[in-house]
Amino acid sequence: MIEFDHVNVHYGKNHVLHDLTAKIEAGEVVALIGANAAGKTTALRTALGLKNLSSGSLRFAGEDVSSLSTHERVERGLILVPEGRQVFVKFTVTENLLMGAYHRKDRNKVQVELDYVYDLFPRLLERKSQKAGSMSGGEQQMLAIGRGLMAKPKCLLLDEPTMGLAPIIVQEILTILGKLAANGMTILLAEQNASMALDCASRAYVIESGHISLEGSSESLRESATIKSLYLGH
Amino acid sequence: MLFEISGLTKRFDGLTAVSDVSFSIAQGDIVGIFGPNGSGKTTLLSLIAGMLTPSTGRIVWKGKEIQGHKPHDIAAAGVVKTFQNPQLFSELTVFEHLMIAGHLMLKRRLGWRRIATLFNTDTGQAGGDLEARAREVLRLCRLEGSRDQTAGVLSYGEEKMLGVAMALMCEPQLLLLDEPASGLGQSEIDSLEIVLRDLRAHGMTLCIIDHKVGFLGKLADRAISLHHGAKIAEGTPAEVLSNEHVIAAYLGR
Amino acid sequence: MGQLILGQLLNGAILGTLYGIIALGVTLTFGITGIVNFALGAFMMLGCYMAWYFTDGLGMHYAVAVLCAVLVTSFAGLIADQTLFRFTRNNLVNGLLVSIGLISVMEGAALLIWTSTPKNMEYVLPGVFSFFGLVVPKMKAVVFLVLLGVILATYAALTRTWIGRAAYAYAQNPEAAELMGVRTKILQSGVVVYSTGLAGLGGALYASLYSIDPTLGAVYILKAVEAAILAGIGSVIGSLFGGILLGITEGVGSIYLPIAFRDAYGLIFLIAILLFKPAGLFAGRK
Amino acid sequence: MLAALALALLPLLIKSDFALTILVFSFLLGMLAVSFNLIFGYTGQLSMFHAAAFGISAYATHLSMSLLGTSFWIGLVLAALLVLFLSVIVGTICFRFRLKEFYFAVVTLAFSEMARLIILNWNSVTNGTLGIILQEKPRIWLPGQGIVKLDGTLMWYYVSLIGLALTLLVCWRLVNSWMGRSFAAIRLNDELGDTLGINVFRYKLAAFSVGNMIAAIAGGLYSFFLGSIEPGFLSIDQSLAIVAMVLLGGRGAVAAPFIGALVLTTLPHVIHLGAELRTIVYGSILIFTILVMPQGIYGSIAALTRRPPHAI
Repeated sequence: MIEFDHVNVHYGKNHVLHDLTAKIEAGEVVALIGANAAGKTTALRTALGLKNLSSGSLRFAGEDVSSLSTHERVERGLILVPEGRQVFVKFTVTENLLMGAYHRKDRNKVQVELDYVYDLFPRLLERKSQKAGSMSGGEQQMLAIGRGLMAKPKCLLLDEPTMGLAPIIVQEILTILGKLAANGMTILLAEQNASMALDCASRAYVIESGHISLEGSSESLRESATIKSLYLGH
Repeated sequence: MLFEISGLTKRFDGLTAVSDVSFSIAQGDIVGIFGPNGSGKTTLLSLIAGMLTPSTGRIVWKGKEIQGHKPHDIAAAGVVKTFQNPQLFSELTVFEHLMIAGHLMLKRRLGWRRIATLFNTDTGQAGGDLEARAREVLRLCRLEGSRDQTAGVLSYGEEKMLGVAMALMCEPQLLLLDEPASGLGQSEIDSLEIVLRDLRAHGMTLCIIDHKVGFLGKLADRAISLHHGAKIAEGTPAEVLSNEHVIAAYLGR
Repeated sequence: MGQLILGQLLNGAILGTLYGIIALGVTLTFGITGIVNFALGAFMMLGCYMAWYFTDGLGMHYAVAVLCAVLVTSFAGLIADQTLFRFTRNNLVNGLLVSIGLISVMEGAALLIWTSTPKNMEYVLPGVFSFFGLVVPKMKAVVFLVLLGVILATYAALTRTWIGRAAYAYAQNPEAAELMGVRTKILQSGVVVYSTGLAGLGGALYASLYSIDPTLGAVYILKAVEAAILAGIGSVIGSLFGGILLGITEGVGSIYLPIAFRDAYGLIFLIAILLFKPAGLFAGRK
Repeated sequence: MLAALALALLPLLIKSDFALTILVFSFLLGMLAVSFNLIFGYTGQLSMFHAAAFGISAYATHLSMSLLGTSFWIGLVLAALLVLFLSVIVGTICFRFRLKEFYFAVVTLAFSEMARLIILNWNSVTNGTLGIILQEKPRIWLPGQGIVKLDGTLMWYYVSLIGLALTLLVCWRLVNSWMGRSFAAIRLNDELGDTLGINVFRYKLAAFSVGNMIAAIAGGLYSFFLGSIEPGFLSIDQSLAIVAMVLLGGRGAVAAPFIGALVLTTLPHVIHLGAELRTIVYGSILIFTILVMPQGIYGSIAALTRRPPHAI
């Protein structure tokens, strides 16, 4: 579905992604695990064209999208739920969700998706006329995911969806991700929290200082020493 | 006690980022504060450094309350903070960064007499001291090789090290480091560790925050763990690491 | 005395909608492109001359002339955007200076073409409404209603339509809007052009009320910036109220204080607002 | 140094009074541009108060002479002190409230517009729109000749050259000192400067006040060389002309804005254009400089010779 092929990215002279190669098949849930500033967010931003790649290529649904602009990638169904939620704080919940469907040709017929999202996140339905800026971090995260779903994504990229959230909310979000996966959604999940990410995903890549240092199935990675040292320093 | 905070709380509308945190730091200690992302660590440092004003609580430095003071006053009092993402003066060279950061040195040495140096090309002993200090800091932080490079061409590791170097030019008595190791490769982390140990050997007091436990676990004398803005554990690093609340906070169970 | 005050209130309100329509352009451009387009005053001046030229020179019906003037101004705005403003997005100081340079060019050109002699248009719509002893020229009432209508329609479009919502979303969080598939470049250019069109409309209508000269834009852009800041930059309805508030203050103020200082009221407002309520009077509203 | 010597000897070569007059204006406007660059280029604050400082001082110098009976030079010092006082008030208001970029520009513009409105309407003192014709000439002491009237282009040439030289010296000393480093810190990253112990408010105010005082001295000299004062000295156009000089000359070196002042003062005299065309040319130069040559003439030449344009 989505394929990073020897992607290199620079911020000025800083080389932040080195030869990143990764592939996610349709219907898979894949995790991208790494510490702060390891390059996860850059990888996702590059996928959406918010950051230009210096070399390499990016394929989505069989098409080379490296040179397409962000809105063209969004129109093809590549949707990012960004780090830190980034909801439209002055919009109500419903207005935020509608913005998610902005690029769709059938954007005036979104009641089905709206019902679906409200069904997934009953908390959002309770607050549908509330301004997003006045909601808690967990609710904003749900809103951001819901907004992503309104776009009818072919592939959903999630950037640290559980960062800074209370464990009970994290559980709730994980349950939702599980439901989405069960429905056959292709998901790339960037996470610092390796253990959580590995529970969700069937496969994972570990990224360190812009390099993919490890990849494999979740079971095999769970036992790996790298993962342990990355988090607890043992 | 050199430094003490009690009941420190910071609320942003709707969100309590730091919640009733109290701890103290003794002269010469390295204190590690860790917690996962979003646990309030950076907010805590910003409160100490004066970039944010606490909602309630006290920050006491050498017996004086400093909460709510301006950042430059707090820096002048000897409490200096680095930034997690290096903040630099993009157009300037490494050495120029250090000379700017030497501002407080000149101020301490010369006081208002530094005005006179504006009319007189010779800054005298203080100017010499400043350059000598800059050279020493360059050596200490292993930046001698990039002395005359502009900030834009530095690697991420060098940028972060330059942040530490600038803080050192301020002659801090308490150095607050915001995730100094994040984003660094292993060899850079190793040399950072050596630099920080060096500083401790020179008698500096350090307070370091990090979301990773590994690097800080070896370095710190004492550790404090934050979760959702509140202190959940305090003790030696080994004690804190084996604390069940801490493990739960990290592994999300 | 009461009549005098009422009269000045009314006059101030009419002038205020003129400030308001330019202020709306200032607010929109700033919200979407991150620059303050000082040249909107010059575009207003262009709108004035175009309306005058199409009616007086080409003998068009005034309503058609206004429409053509708006089109010409918008087209000029498009050219300015593509050749100049495109390169200063989100660079406030450069955008400010480029727009100031553009003022010199446009004013100089206007002086060359139309000279500094003020132009007057034949009364387009003569006659007055009078009620309760108050006399309002019909044309002033029309101008007031048209401008009010356009500002309210813009507000409605921003809140009710997809493109309006996209613009407002972009102003809140550009990157998130881009992630929703908003075509950011087109949106930015569109807003620059729309705001020049608004300024052109203000100018074209202005031409039917007052005599016009090439330097009139300077006063109006200053007042518009004052009105926009007064309301809080980013507030669409606020720019209308800010404009009217400023117009009324000037009108009523000039009854009691020397008329020479009428330009100072806005400045005093401006300083007070920026110091004590920097988000503006209408902060938090759209 | 070489350039200074060349300028000092220039009148031996150029006998043309016309050319010397242009140079005097360039020197005086150069003082204005160089001092503005201290605030704008080095400290990063887009002040719109510079023309006001220039104009207020021109009026104040004259009023000090006519109302208080002081000599020109005492009047000039009093005017500079008045401007210092106003700068501290305006600067304190702006910087205490942390006004930046556009908001700082707008509020300083508002203050200078108010100053202009006062001068424009205070007819009994300032003669309103018509301005004031200045008949008196400042007196200076010359070795061997005693106290003489400052008269004739040649004498003005040296007085204004010394004014410019002193301005350059002061700005150069400031910029290359610890204070200049603080200015750079404020311009490039004031938050970082703050955490490094730099009192951002104090140094912004210092740059603003020093810059305005130099503008004040330039204003007093300029009006007496010109022989008249009018409210246009304080106009927005004058502020913009200063910005244009600095942008065209360059922000990267102390003397660079003088290049801009020289070019923009000379240009209208070399190429004869109507007032309208001149406005168009000015505007085009401003746009061209920002979009194509943001480093100005000096910066572009420096880039060619590979010298770094910003050594703090």
